[in-house]
Amino acid sequence: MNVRLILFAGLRQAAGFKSDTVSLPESSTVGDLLDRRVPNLRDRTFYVAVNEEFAQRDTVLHDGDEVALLPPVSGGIQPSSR
Amino acid sequence: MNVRLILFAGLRQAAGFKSDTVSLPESSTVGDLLDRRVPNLRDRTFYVAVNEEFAQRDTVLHDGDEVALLPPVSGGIQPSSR
Amino acid sequence: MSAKLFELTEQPLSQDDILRRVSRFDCGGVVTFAGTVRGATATGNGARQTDFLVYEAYVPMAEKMMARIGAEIQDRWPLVKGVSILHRIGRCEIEEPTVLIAVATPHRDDGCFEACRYAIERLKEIVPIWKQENWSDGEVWVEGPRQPELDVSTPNQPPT
Amino acid sequence: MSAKLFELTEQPLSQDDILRRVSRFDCGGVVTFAGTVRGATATGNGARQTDFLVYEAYVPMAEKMMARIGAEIQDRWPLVKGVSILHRIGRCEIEEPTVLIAVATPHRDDGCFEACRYAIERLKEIVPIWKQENWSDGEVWVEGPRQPELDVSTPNQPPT
Repeated sequence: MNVRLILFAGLRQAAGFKSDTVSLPESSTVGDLLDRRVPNLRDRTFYVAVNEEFAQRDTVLHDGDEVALLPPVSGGIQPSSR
Repeated sequence: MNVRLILFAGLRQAAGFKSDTVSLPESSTVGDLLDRRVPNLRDRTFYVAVNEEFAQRDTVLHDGDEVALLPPVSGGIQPSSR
Repeated sequence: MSAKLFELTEQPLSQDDILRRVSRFDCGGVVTFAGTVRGATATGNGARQTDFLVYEAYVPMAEKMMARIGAEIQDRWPLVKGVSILHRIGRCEIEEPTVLIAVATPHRDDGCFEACRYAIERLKEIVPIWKQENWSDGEVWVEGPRQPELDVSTPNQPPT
Repeated sequence: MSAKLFELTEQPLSQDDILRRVSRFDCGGVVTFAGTVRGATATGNGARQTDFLVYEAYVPMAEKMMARIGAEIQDRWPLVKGVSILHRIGRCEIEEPTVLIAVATPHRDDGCFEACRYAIERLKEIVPIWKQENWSDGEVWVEGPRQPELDVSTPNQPPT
């Protein structure tokens, strides 16, 4: 099966690509995808959305899913202290 | 001495006039002014400002003072319940 | 910016205008309260329709008292960098803003929400502005709740 | 009014526009929060100057999450009649608003202040938008505080 992987902001910068289509065995999980395609992000904190909903490492993927890698959110306003 | 009396909103309507110059004996108070010029407002709740500062019945007046009769404030927004 | 921070006006109020009045290089959060004219008010027996409002003010004292609220806010929330209060006088139509209060702080936790709320409460206590409600069949000057410490009524005044 | 209530946009944000989006015949109070670009930030060793910000978003998910915040507000403050959240993407200059949140209620005590505050806190937790700070000598993508329940990092992840 194929899933669409997209990355944002600092993760995009660190991974060196913005999006990719990744072929995976049936019943692969988010964790399987991360280990296969972005092992270099292992030390970073980030979240994953599958089809625009937050997911976990053990979420099972399906053909055609859109998987987004999301750095911790920094929208809204500037933090109250640094 | 002379003081300038001005009325607002419902008090203006109840008294039937907007402003007046009132002659008073020296050392007259806000209460003296009210008793002399607007005895018909005796049953109403209101505030008094002398020269744009809140005053009391026993505030002593001076020549040239501006005395404003102020209904309870209803600016801002509508009350939270009726 | 030379615009006044505390102002009564017959012109329509603009939230973009008040934001410009309080915006500062070192502020990241601005809370604005808008009081708007409700067209319908739920009452005990159904809704009452308002046609429009008319506001009257003792203008110089009202602007002075609004500036006093700004000073009170600076005392209570010292991180506040900017306060502006604008209030309409004259006729106001349904859904129009009649009062705008904006408070700017460096960060959102520096008191902008609390100070803005404080300002609208104080405005209804000490700023001499009055509202006339106009319905299809008449009008009335609305009087707010009595502030006992300001009341100069005679001893004949019925207790409230 | 057909304008969207939850929107990412490259256009400048207007507080008058968001007020129109949430204004209703039966509402008398609207609280608007504006997050604006600070030009200077106090740090441990003096002020740091920001030149400008660039915002990037996962647009469809961000609009969906903003609508979810609106639904959460309706659950928590049932008297709230209108919620709108607008956020900039692209380049934002100093003092420009980057986010606007407006909440309308019939009266000012019906939760408009509390719900507006809730919305900005939630926005910083679940809405996928990121800020790049640009100074005279470089730029960096800012990452917010880690939400442990969302983190999918491997067990190698250092504790935070």
